[in-house]
Amino acid sequence: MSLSNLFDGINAPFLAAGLVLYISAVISGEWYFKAPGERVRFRVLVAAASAGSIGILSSGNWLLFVFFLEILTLSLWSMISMKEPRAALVYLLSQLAAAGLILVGTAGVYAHTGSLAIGPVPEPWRVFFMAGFGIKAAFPLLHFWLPEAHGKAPSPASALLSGFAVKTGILGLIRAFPEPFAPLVLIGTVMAFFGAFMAVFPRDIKRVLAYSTMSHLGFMTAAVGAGSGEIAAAYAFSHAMIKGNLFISAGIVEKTFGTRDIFALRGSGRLHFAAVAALTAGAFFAAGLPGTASYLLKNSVISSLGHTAPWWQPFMLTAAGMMAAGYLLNITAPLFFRDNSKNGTPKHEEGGNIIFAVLSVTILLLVIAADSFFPSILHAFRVDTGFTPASDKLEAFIASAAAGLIILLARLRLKGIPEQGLPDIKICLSMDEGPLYAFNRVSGCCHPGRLNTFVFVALVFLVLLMLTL
Amino acid sequence: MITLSYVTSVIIFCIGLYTIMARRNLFKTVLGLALMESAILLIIVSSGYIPGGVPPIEPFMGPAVNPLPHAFTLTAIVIGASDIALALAFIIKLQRHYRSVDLDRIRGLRG
Amino acid sequence: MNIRPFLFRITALFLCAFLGVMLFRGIAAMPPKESVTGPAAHYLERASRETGARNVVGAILFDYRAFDTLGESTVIFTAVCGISMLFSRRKFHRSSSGLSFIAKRGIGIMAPFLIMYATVIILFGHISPGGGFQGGTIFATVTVLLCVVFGSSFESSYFPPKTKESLESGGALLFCGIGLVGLAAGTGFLSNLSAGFPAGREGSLLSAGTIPLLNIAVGMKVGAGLSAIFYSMIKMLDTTNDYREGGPIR
Amino acid sequence: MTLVLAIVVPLVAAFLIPVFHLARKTLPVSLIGIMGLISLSASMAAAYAGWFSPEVSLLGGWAPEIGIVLVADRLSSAFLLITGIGSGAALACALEKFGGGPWRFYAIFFLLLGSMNGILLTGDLFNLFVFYEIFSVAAYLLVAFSMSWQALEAGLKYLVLGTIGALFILLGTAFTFMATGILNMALLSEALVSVPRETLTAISACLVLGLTIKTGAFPVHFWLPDAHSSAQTAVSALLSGVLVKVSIYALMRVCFLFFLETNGTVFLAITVIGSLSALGGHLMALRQDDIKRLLAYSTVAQIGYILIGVGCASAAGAAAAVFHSFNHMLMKMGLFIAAGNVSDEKGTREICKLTGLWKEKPFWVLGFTVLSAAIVGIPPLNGFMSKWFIILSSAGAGTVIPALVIAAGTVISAAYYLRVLSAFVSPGESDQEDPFKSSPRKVRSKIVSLTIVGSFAMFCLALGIMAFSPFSREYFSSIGRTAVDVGAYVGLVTGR
Repeated sequence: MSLSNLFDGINAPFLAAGLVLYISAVISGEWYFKAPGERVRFRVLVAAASAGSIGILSSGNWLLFVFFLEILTLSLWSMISMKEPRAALVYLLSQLAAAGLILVGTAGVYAHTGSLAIGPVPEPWRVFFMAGFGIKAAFPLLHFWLPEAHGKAPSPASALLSGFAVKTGILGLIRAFPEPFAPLVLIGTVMAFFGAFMAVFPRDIKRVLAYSTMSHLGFMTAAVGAGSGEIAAAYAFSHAMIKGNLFISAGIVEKTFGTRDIFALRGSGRLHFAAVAALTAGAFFAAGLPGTASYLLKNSVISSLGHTAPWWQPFMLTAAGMMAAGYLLNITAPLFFRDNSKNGTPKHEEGGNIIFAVLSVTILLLVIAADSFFPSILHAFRVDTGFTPASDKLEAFIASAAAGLIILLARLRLKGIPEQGLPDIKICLSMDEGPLYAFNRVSGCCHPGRLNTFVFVALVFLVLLMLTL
Repeated sequence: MITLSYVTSVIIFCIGLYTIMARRNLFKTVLGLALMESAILLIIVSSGYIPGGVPPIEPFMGPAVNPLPHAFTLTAIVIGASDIALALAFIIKLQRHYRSVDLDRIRGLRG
Repeated sequence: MNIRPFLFRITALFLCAFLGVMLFRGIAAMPPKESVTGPAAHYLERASRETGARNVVGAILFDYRAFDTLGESTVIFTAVCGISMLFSRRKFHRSSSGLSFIAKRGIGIMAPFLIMYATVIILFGHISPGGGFQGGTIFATVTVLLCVVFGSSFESSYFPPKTKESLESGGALLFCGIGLVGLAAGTGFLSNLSAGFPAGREGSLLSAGTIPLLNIAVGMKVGAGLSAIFYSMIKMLDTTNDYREGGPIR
Repeated sequence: MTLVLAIVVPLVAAFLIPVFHLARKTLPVSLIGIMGLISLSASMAAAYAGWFSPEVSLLGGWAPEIGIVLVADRLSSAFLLITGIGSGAALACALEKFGGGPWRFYAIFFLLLGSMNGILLTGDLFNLFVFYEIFSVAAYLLVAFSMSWQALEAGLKYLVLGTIGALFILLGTAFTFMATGILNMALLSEALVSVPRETLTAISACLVLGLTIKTGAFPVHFWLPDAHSSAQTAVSALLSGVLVKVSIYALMRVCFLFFLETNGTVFLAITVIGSLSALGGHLMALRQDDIKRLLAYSTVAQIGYILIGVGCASAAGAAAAVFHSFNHMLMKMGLFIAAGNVSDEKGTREICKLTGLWKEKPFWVLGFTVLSAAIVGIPPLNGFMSKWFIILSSAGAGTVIPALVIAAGTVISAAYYLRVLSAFVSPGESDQEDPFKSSPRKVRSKIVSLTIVGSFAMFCLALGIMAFSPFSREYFSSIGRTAVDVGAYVGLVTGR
């Protein structure tokens, strides 16, 4: 294991993000978990997760990378299962599958090149790395675990998940595909738009944030595909800060008012401003308004695609960026501007939460400091690509208009949407009962308990052997 | 001439195998096992045959047949006998529980 | 119509036929043998000199490949041990009174001759066709006949199960002991003449070193073992009508 | 000289037990313990001798061409170590559970021990068959030892299928003998080159089928879940941990010696069997409600992993297979002992009823957790490393599908082991007061079994970390090189 990777240009933003996130997760965990047993368990798990993260960032070969990825997975699984065992199971299984795929790819690379060192992946094994890191980074159709796990985990764990764990997928992609790789750009653009679109509908704050994470991961994937890993790393840092802030403050809101449903939270901001202030501030920065780090980085990603990219790729990315403003408005505006006289006052607890609100705002300030205002201080984290937004194109305008239209329509529809939002991937997850049941029936026939059937199978097997050997 | 012996033994082997699959009576299953084993022993003994051979007991009155298959056969007979005895013992014990020696009924363990 | 079992059987039949054809092709592909080759030629040529036994099969079984014989008699030991384990919880209640007087008398006259025959086959195993297995089996046949004709309680009073057990273990231990003598002599487990056992005059009863001794050991084991198996089973069948699952009903 | 003692000493112990029984009805535990120690030290001596200087012992002083030889090289020694450790643990558990009462059980146990050493050491094909028969008969009897109807049915099915397997091994041996006239495995590996194609097909199909049935791989696995789940705890552990490995040794030895140069398709077939077995075993385990049956199907899947390693037909694959065999012995024996004890005390083997165990017996649950994490393949434990080695050798052999099967197997096995664990840690029924519920059975505390489970779990952790060091990897890869180096084996036996 070499520690040399820890401080190079790609890993350093991840390391910084990890440091801030783990510290803030520990502090907010102290407040979030009430029972002493849970508190101790969470502390131990955070320690394990941070050990795994350091391992991931410092490892110089793929095997150790997977090794530490699994440690991180396990500790996060354990954190999620403190609240939602079923979502945790989905998370664990998907991550194990991802690790297995990467392991197979690693073995292939070793057989191909005779070296395990982290680096560009030769051709026939790329698909395994794409699939493996694709699950980690929640590529479309491989993202089934993300809304479940992020939405249902305890908030500090969600912050770690969204802030660091999914970024390991991006890190792996950066390492495995340092050269421009067109399929990743395609996947990234689709993913950014798809995540943003899905984020418009749910009523659960954390579910919105989860889909928002997916959308941002799409931006990063597009940057990786365009061959500019530095932009992806910087984006990952900024996004980690913002999402850490948002999830922790969503936890504050949830603990204070006892619910995460936007409809039930209408008007709560008026009653108890401190609880929702952090969330609102975070949403402001996440929305990518001009002047924030997100704005700069989104435009860097779009411009990094270059002029050879098909016209619809910047278009979709711009639309996704615009929609971010919309869906974040969806979850923050009702906190202030809706009257909740019909539903009665949401319950709320006093005390403690202000400190944590301040904490998360501090994290946020760090983002701004790092990315926008003080480039000379934290220059290592910053990428200077020149400010060449794609917004001078016509399609940027059309994209913004289209995004606005979508949000407008969605806002009109929001009233009639059931609690979980649109029929998203969750339906597919519940459909697994059907195939599983059918499979159960079929595999029951695999062991009928009848002796002559056993002998018959053995005979068929022998005949097959005779024919092939 | 020896080919006929091989053909016979292969046929007996297949009959034994078919018996195990087609018959539901456990005793017939054991019978099938015994048939298969006899067929294999027949193949082994036949393989020692030399045209015009005599028994391998000194003094030889001509070219002796291969004695090694005989030794194997003796060993394998005893082994097969113990197997079959054990199978019968199991069936007797099982018959106490199921009150039947029908294969289709003795399938408490499945799935 | 129930077509599935029929289809199953037809498929099984075809598969069996196919298997047979493949197996026969395997046999037919081998060149026909005109003479004995390999180690067997060595045995035929030198067995009487190297082991002192006239019966080459006996020489193979009890000298060249005596380890196989040890393993094979251990299989019987295991089976006997297991079968008596399986039937151990049944108490012996009553036995059939046997066959008619004529049969009893006839067997009574024949039994000593049968036992003598078995003994001869065991003891002359290295000179003539025969040996420990064959003699032991005949010995077991005697006990089976006694059991059938006189009833199992009579048989068990003449040859108590404990005697059989100790005979069997004794035979196995004798076999191992002879083998260990060879090991102690430094010529390898179960070595015969090279370990210093006397070769004797070829063709006489006391010849061929350990082979007669091993014959006796195997005869003890096989005879006692097979009769113990039969006794265990017949004991079970005798009590069949008295027992249902879970205890006696009267 | 020590090699033959590894076989004869346990057999003599087995022959002596009835004699002792005549003198005394219940044998003292210490006597059986001493016998076990002597037998195990004999086999360890053989393993030691074989590891450091490959050894051949000629039985009866006859040359390898005409007599029987015993051969101990590194492959045999590794498996001798596996069987030695596993049998010792099983014997300790059995002694704790049964005491000295069932003397026939111990006699059969020692016969099994002797025959396993025989299979591992013999260099003669027919002798292999003979020892295989002792081994199988003893195994059938151990399965049926508890005499419940499940055990008897499982025993009968095991017997019929096992006998068919043995008959096919015998048929393959007969064909080999007919084609070449010799039975020494080293000489056969040279002689088989000149055998006609059709005969070689029959030989390889018969031997592979026979050994696969004995191994319990997927398409012919039927006896395995029945037998492993119906037997007593100690016996299940022995069956799953040790007996299966002995069959795998036989498969490895026979295939590497006979078919490496003559019929390479055999290894492709083994890879296919292994992949099917891994997939089928895991999927069948997913639908089990009975904890021991679940573990048994998991064994089928792990056999698949090992066979994938064997099917690579390379030194790396063989080494990975041996490493995984060793790991599986540790993990599955520990799991069976833990599950058996826990379900004995609860009086049920249904997973959904095994609740509240975390409060009642935390150490058992902890041991079970570590071992199941190891078998799933969670990083710091040995299961991950052996899985990685198998994937590596599979990719090195140019086939990715088995590696993908292993990756999928990880996910499925995590799903079903988590189901068991979540049942263990969920709150038990005993929290509610139920006057009609019978009081839990008083069971003696099982310190020895617990120690075995705990030490196996520690072993898993230690091996997982050790596998990173190049030194220990060199040890394991030397086993693999021995396994595929046919020339060295032939030279060792013939003295050329």
